[in-house]
Order: sequence, then structure tokens, then C-alpha cells
Amino acid sequence: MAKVPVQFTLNGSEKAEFVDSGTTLLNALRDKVGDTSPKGGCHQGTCGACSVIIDGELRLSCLTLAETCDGAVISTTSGLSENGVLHPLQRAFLDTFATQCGFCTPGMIMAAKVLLDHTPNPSRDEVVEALSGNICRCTGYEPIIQAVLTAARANSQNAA
Amino acid sequence: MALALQTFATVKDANAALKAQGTRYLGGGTLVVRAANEGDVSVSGLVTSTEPSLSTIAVAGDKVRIGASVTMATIAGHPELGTLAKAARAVGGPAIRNMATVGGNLFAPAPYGDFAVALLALDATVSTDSGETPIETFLANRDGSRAVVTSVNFTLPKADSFRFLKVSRVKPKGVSVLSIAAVLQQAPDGTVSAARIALGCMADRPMRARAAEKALIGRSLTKDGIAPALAAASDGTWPITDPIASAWYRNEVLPVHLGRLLLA
Amino acid sequence: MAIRRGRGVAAINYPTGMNLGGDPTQALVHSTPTGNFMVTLSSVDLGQGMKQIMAQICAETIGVPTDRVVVDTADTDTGPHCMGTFASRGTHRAGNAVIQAAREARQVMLEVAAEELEVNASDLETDGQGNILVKGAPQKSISMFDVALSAHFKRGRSISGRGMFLIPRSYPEKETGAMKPSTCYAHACTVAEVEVDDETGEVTVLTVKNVFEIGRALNPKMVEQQLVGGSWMGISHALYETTEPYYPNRDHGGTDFNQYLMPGPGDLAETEIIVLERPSADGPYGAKGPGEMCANPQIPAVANAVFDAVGVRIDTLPITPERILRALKAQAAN
Amino acid sequence: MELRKSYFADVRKDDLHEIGQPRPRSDSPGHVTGKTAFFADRNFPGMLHLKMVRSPHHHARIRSIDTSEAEKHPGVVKILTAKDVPHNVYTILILIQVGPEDETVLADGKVRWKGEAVVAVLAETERAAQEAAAKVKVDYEVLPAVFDMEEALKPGAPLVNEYHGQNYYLYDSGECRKVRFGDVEAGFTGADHVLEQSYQSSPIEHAPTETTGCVVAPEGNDRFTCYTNTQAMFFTLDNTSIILQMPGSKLHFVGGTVGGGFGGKVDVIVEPIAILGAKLTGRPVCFIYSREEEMQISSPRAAEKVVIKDGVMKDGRIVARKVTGYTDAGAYSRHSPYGAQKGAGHYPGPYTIPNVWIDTYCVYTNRTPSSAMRGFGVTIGDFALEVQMDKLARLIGMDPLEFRFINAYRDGDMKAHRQPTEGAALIECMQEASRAANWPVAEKYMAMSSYVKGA
Repeated sequence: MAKVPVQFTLNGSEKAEFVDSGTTLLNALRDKVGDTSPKGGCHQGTCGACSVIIDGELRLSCLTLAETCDGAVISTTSGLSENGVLHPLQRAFLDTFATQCGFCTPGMIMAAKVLLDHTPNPSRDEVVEALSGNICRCTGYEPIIQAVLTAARANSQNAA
Repeated sequence: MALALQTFATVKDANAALKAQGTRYLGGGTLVVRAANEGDVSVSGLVTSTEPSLSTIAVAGDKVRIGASVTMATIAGHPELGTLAKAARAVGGPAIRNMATVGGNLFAPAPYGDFAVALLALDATVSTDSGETPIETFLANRDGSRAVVTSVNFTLPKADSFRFLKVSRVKPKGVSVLSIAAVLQQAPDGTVSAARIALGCMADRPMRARAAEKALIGRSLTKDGIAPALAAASDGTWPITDPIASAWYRNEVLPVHLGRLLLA
Repeated sequence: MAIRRGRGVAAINYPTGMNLGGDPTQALVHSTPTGNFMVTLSSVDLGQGMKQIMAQICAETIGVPTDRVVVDTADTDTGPHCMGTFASRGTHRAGNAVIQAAREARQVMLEVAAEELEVNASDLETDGQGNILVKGAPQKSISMFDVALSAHFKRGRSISGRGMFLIPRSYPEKETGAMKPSTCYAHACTVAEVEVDDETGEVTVLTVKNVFEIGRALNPKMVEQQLVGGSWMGISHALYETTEPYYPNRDHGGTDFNQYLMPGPGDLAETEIIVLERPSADGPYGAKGPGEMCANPQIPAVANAVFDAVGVRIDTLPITPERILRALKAQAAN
Repeated sequence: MELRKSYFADVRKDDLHEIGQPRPRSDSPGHVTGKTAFFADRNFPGMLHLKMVRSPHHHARIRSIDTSEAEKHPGVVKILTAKDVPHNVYTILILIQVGPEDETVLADGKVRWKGEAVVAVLAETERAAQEAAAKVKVDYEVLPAVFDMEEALKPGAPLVNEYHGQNYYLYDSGECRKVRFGDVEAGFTGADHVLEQSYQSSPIEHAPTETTGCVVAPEGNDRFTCYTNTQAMFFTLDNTSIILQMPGSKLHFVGGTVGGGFGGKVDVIVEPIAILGAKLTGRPVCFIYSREEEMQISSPRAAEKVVIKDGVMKDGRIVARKVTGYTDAGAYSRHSPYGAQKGAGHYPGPYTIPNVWIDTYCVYTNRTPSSAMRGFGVTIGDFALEVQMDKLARLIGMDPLEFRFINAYRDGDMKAHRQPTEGAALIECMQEASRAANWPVAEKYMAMSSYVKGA
């Protein structure tokens, strides 16, 4: 079967892979590149666990074909901390006890990061809207909403 | 056969490739990639086009052309399409809106396709390489449609004459119990002079509430004024029954929600 | 249109464990050469925090800070048997096994320390910070680091312990049903306040006030996680969830998270959680199992609140807008 | 969250170092960095994908299965049918001597619910497995099906499961688990009011964000490592050992990090067939439920019907309670006979009632087999009991919260299943709820205690 070449930047590193045509970005990241931080919770676009950031926009990697990402800049949760220092969102998820099973966490953090990148001081409603495509079955959402609001406050304090 | 994606610079070439059996057009992927992931083996080839006009929005006066590959997020954020932002934001969550296209929404089966409901109320036309089709005709024939949709075109209503409501059980992102879009023109005395009302989930695809539209003409937007329209709201509906709601429920609450939209 | 408000209460208890099948779990604890402790289990962490809680239980029992305990769990080549994570049994059963294993390891540790300090083991105590002190003479002490080194390389002792916690099987008596179905019971009382739209049957849960009695909150933040998430699931069960919306008809079952309904982040009730602690006689540090019961009282509390609001009883779950609307129409027809 | 330390302070020591402290979770840093390894994060070269061919019918006889076209499909490595499974008829609770074995790993001669596994396809890619599965031809003779528990219990109903011989589980106590305490009929006769009500639920899915599944890798020495998200390691290993007739020493299960369970991952469904596939091909195998399978194929919480008949006095005392509970097991037992029995031990709820009669039935129907879920055997019962309590209070014109105080169990009270109450705390929960919700009750109730009756 003919393979298709695809090159993209993942968390700052250049990646080049040959994939089967029709391979989803989720499978390419997990099986080819070895970044398992995006999770496959539904492969339908209904759970958000596979969320990644492509060229600054939140996308579902399960519904994105890898070959359409040639030349793209992709971020995932595994690339968020720098030199072992957690991103403020990661810190806030720890401090507010916003993770239980942890399966939805990488996708939640991606959704929250895009929000804070564009809206550094979001309202609660904006946080709720930003997380609305991501399913959590353990927490009842409130701790996750609080984590995002906490991270936003920490960001604004650092900026001040 | 593994899935194979073919990408073409022009819509013309994409249309030619779509003549092959088992091919489907790939827009944002929210429908067709999902189908493939779920094991729909009838899809064996994906075709897409990168023709730039598919991704552009053109606004000239009150005439609007939206390329079929334009996403819901782009529409929601477009400075001249603020009137429609609510309808575009009604589709999915943030990630889905970054992917789902206006062309794809025309094919989304109920309970999806909320933006197509808005387009139906706008009396849009749907363009392909072979010409323009009124949206109602297009929706009626969409199951057999093979040609790549290139754009939707419509006259932008005044902000206060376009109304949109999506009712869902889960907030802020849930699929529709039903959705309603309305374009209303009012005479100086406040009575309705023209009305187009489109409904989502009240059939297997968006439909016009023509009886209700007719019953609104000459009436004021008051509780008594809209009563005949509400009484006629369910005329000709054939609502879907799905996990969200039964056909019975949808018919029962349609007049309630239509009334709230008209009186808002 | 009328939005009508109501409130309802429910009170419940919930059993810990499943004694009707025999209910064992084992644990092994050993020290490393530098006085860290390894807990080996085959118990499963579903997200409730089994690994963290077992570390805290072991740390408390040994007398070290929690960060000196590592939990290695759920590899059947290394971990001893656990019945599984269900029936609110994990913390209770595995926790008891860890305590027993940790006590045995602690005893060896104290014996080695006693040899090093030339005192009786029974005269020693731990300070919770990783040191072993002579009771009444705390200046005379030795660190667990040194004790472990001594045990490994000088005294030839294995600082380790085995734990087994078994609730024997209870066989129900055939005619009377006399049985011992569980060990301790957790308790809860919930008051829910709702608004019901009497034209559409839509319910909004405004507040839930939950009081839970859970024996002991071993880690209060993790208890809070469970109870907040459980309260959300209870409301979800009350109003939204089913795989068969038209049961017993098999059609129209949801196949994704769009069709399988649960409250979204925009549907959250204002949730208050109050915890009482009546330590159980047989639980690890008095703990009971709160993981399941925390999702139960909201269901009837919401059902009762809906009745209080609009005067119709929905005795079938879930309490959907459709069921309420049908009942309201039947009520109006009478 | 607030800890109300004033309650039960006399029986609790709060002088511990690590217990009671809000220590950070050790697993959380792995979660927020995406480093936590769930079972599906293991990938092996040459791994095969397993897809199931499932029954499209609720109840049907299998006339024939033709896998010849599927076997020829490019990428297909192995196709498994019932004859390939060494001990195909099993039941998971056999480990605690709850039989009979009543379920097939792969359907043999008959399907009993829509979605039942019939043929397993192993292929190089997920897509090839899906395409080949579509080419498996199964010839069915459709049989009458029964979906309603009351219909299933009627004489002449279609027989769902021949291994039981009737559409209910046969306990040693007969067609139901029974609890008999006092004289319930006398209680009704002497009651001021008698209220009988019926409650119903439909099946509920655990819906964990991570679907059920496993990844199996041959170790090369006739042992197999199974990375799994089961909730019970040895329970799954031991059942697999029975189904595959393989010594347990050949099986190595690794798990313990699960993306949500809620009771949905205690059935032994994916592991045995995936290990069998690995054994017969010598290749790693993954079998991961699709979201659709998780929603409609994996066991839900059972639908239940609960009928409660109560005798109550005008002064608020419940003097008799009769509960008949029905658990819809679907086509196979799994954990349902246990759940129905657990219900019998739970009724009549946290109340002291002198006359109690309980019957709980485990009923078979042609629907997705149900199993355990958070609150197993209790959740729906509590819904029924506590709505009934509300109705009883309103029937006698009493405040619903005060009505519960009158009947609440306290230390030493004898329960219907003949265990004395220990460690009760219902009264204190209600007292605190009364304060928190601003739902005042009479001072005498606020002065009550679980410790000693009448104190």
C-alpha cells in the first residue's frame, strides 16, 4: 500500500512520517510519532479527548486526516511543560484537584489553552463554552472550570 | 480497500474524481471521517479540493457569498456576519466549529444541521459548478447530490429581523431538540409584512413552517397576534424520534419555543 | 409560561463491600535499602485515587511522610490478589490489608532500630517524619534511612510485611433471608431545589445540598473530588441518562456523547458538600466506602423536588422533559 | 466541601500525620502532562486489530456462518468462531460458585440479544478488520423475542436462555431472594394507611471516557501479557484461564490505570478473545471497544422495576413494608444475580420497620446483558424507597424530613436481614441537611442521636 509523506512541527520539533492515506492525525501521533497524550475516547468527534492545537486552533485529531496537516504547527499536552516546569494550566489542574482518572485531562488542557491564548481573563461562561466539547465523567466539571479560572488568575498576576 | 484521499486544486477535477464509486467529498471531516472511523465501509475514497474560492467569504452590500469550506468558527467571528453568529455558534463545541463547514452542514442529518436551518430561513441558494439551486430544492434532493457544493449565497437580513433559537437538553453544547430560524419583516405599525420560518428536527432535514409564516402576515408580535401562527406551527411536520426527544415531544414544544422566539 | 420551583429531600445508607461472595484483598509492603517503602498490590485505580490513598495509609502506619511510599499496583506477576475495585470496597479492603502489611514491616523496622539503639522495640515510637525515637527520650533516635541500611547490609533482616483482609462469605438463609451482606454503612442526606418549565417539562437543578457521612475522610480533597463528581452523576441519572430512551422498546439507543445525555458544564447545580465522620469499627482509620453512595441521594431528591414544583409524580427514570410534559397534560385533563 | 468535626468527635481521634491530610495526588502530574500510560498507550510492532461481527437480531437461531469471503480479504490474518474457543460457555461469577455457565464467548447456534458477538476478525489494520467483518455471512432464523420483564415471567413467554430453563435466576431460595421479618400482612391490617406504588428505570451506561479494551502481547515463551483496563485483575485472569483452558501461570495481566470504570469494566469480555487471537496468531492483538460498542454493547446498569407496599400510622411510624424488586439481566447473568440479591439485603432502606417482606428477582430478557454499576443493586432501589417516603409523608400530612427522623435506624436496631445496626449516622446527616438547606424540623428531631434509641 502506497504511503503518504507528511511533515509537521509537533511541540517545536520537526516530524516527518509516512502514513497510510486516510490515517487520522490521532493515530499518526499515537502510533507513528509516539505522542500518546491525545486520547481516543470516541473517534466520533463527541468527547474531545483527542483535542490538539493546529496552527493556533483547537481541533479534533480523530476527525483530522494526518496528510492534511502537512506543514502545520501542532501542539499537544505532552509538549506544554518547558524544561520540566509545568504550564500554569497544568499547575492549576494539580492544585485544584481537577483530575481523577486523567483520561480527559490532556484534551481539557488543550481546550483551555486555546481559550487563555485568546482570552487571558475569561469569564466563567467563557470557560464553560471553551470546555463544552470535552466530556468528563468523573469530576462533574466544576473542579476543571475552577482550574482554568485559577490558571487565568495566575497568568494575570504574573503579567502584572 | 484502505481509505485514500485525493486532493485537487480545482473543484472541476474534484467533481470528476467524485464520479468513482465509493468516493465522498471531505470537507471538515466531522461527518465523513467519523463515518469511516465507525466502520462505514461504503466509503473507500475521499476527495477534496483546495480551490481558494471555497474558503472565502464575500460581502457586497447585503449580498453574501460564503464558500462551502468556510467553517462555523469563521462565520461566527466574521465582522460583517454578526447577525448569523448565533446560528454558527449553535453548531458543536469550539473544536467542531473550527472544522465543520457550511457545505457539510447542508448534508448533516437531523438532529444536526442547525446552520442549514438558518440558511433555509435566509432563502439562500446553493452553488455548484453546474449552477445555483434554491436551498429548499437542494435539501430535498441532497441524498442524491454528488457535485461539490462551492458556496451558499443569500441576502443578509437586518440584524433585528433575523431570529434564531436552538433548544438542546445539554448546555452549552448539546444537539438539538429542535431549532428555529426566522426572518421577519415588519410594517411601520409593527405588524408582520413578510415571514420565513425554518425548523430543524421537525423532519429528517430542515423544513419551512409555511402555515405558520402565512398565519403571521398582518399580525402583530403579541401573544394574541401570534396565536394563529403557533396553532399552525406543526402543520406538515414529521419530526424525528431519537435519543434526545420523541416526535411527540418535538411537536408539543414547537409552538412553545416558536412563541418565545417571536415574542423575544 | 411559568417556571415553577420546588425542593425535595432524600436520605440513604450504603453498604461497603460484597460479603455475599467472600471478599479478600492482599498487600505486601517492604522497605528499600534507604528506608523508602514499596506497597505492592493488584488493586485497580479507576481514577478514584487508590494509589495515593494506599500510600497515605502505609505512610501513616509506618510513620513516614507519604512521599516516601511508592505504590506498585495491578501487575499480576508481582501484586498479590485483590478481588477488584467495585462495591465501594477498594479503600476499605485494600486499606486494611495495607495496614496489616505495614504493621508487620514496622515491627521488623522497630526491632532493627532497637538493636541499633540497644533498647527494647516496645520502647520505640515514630515521629511521622521518618525517624524512630525512644519514648520519653526523643534525643535518642535513629532515622529510618539508617535502620533500613542496617537491616539490609548488617543485620540481614527483611523489613517487610504481608497483609490479608478477608470478609468471609455470608450465605443468605433461604427462608428468612438472614445474612450479613456488607460491613459498615455510609450515609447521606440530600436536599435538591429545582425549577420546572411547565410548558416544556424542562428541569433545572438550582442547588443540591449534600451531607455525607463517610467514616473518615482519609484525604479530604480526594473525598471532595468523589463527592462532587458523584453528586453530578446522581443528577445526571435523575434527569438525563439511559441507553434505551424508550425502554422496553430497544430502538433509538444513543451511540455517542451527543446522544447519550449528561449534564454539560453549563448545567451545573450549585453544589454544597458537608462531610461527617463516624469512624467505622473495621475500616482503615475508620474509613467507609463513599464512592458509590455519593451518587444515589440526588436521584430521589430531584424526583421529589419536581413533584413539589409541579405536582406530578414521575416514578420512571430518567425524569425527562417528555415524561413531565405528558404527566402535566394528564393532570390538566383531569 | 466542609468537614463538620463536631459530629462524632467523641469516637474519633484527629491526631494522625498523613491520614486526613489533603496530600496532592501522586498520579496527577502524569495526567496533566499526558504521560500517564493507559492500556491503549501501549503499541507493539505488528499488532493486529480485532473486530466483532455482531448479531443484528434480538433472538435468532444461527443456521450457518460463512467466513470464506472474509478470510480472503486483504490484511485478514485470522477469523475466530465458537469452535475456536476452548471453553466457550462460561459465566464470570463461577469463581464464587454462582452458576450455571450461561453465556458464550462467541455465539454458538443461537444469539439472544442484538449486538451479541458471533465472529471475531483479526486483521493487520482496523479498516481491514472492518471490511472483512462486513463480508462474514451469517444465516439467521429469527425467533420471537421478549423485552419486558413482566412479559418474560408469564407462562409461554419465549425462553431467553436455555442454560437457565426459565426466564429468571433460580436461587437456592427459589425464584427470588427472600427476606422475611415479622408479619407483614398483620402490619398492613393494623396500619392507618396502606400505599402501594411501582417504580421503574431504564438501563444506564457507565460511559467512561476510555472505552473497554485490552492490548495483548505474546512474551515469546508461551506466556501472554495483557494490558487491560479491567477493574479486577485476578478476577479477569482467572476467568480467562477457565475460558481458554490455559494455566493461570501463562497469563500476565498489567493494568490498574483506568480511564473511568463506574462498574463497567468488571465483565470479562475483551481479554479472553484477544488473548486467544494472540495465541493462535503469535502476534500482538488489540481489542478496544468503539464508542458505539461502549454505549450499546457493554453491559449497562440494569433496568429495574420496584414495587413497594407500605403500611403507615398517622403518627408517622411505618409498620410494614413489602418490596418486590425485578432486575432486568438481559440475556445473560454476568453480575445480575448478585445485584438482585444485594438489593434484598439493602431493603427496606435505612429505616427500622418491624414487619418486612422482600422478594428480588433476576429476570432474563432479549436485551444487552446488564451488570454492575456504581450503586449496584441499590441506586434504583433508593430512588424508589425515597420517593415512596415522600409520598407516605404527604399521605399522612407530615413534613417529609421529620417523617424520616421518626423511622430512621439507630445503633442496635435489628435490620430485616437480622443484623443489628452498627455505626448509624442517618439522623446526623439529616440534622445537618436541615441546617444547611434551611429546612427546619422540630427540636425533638434535632436532639436525636444515632447512638442510643430514645436518647
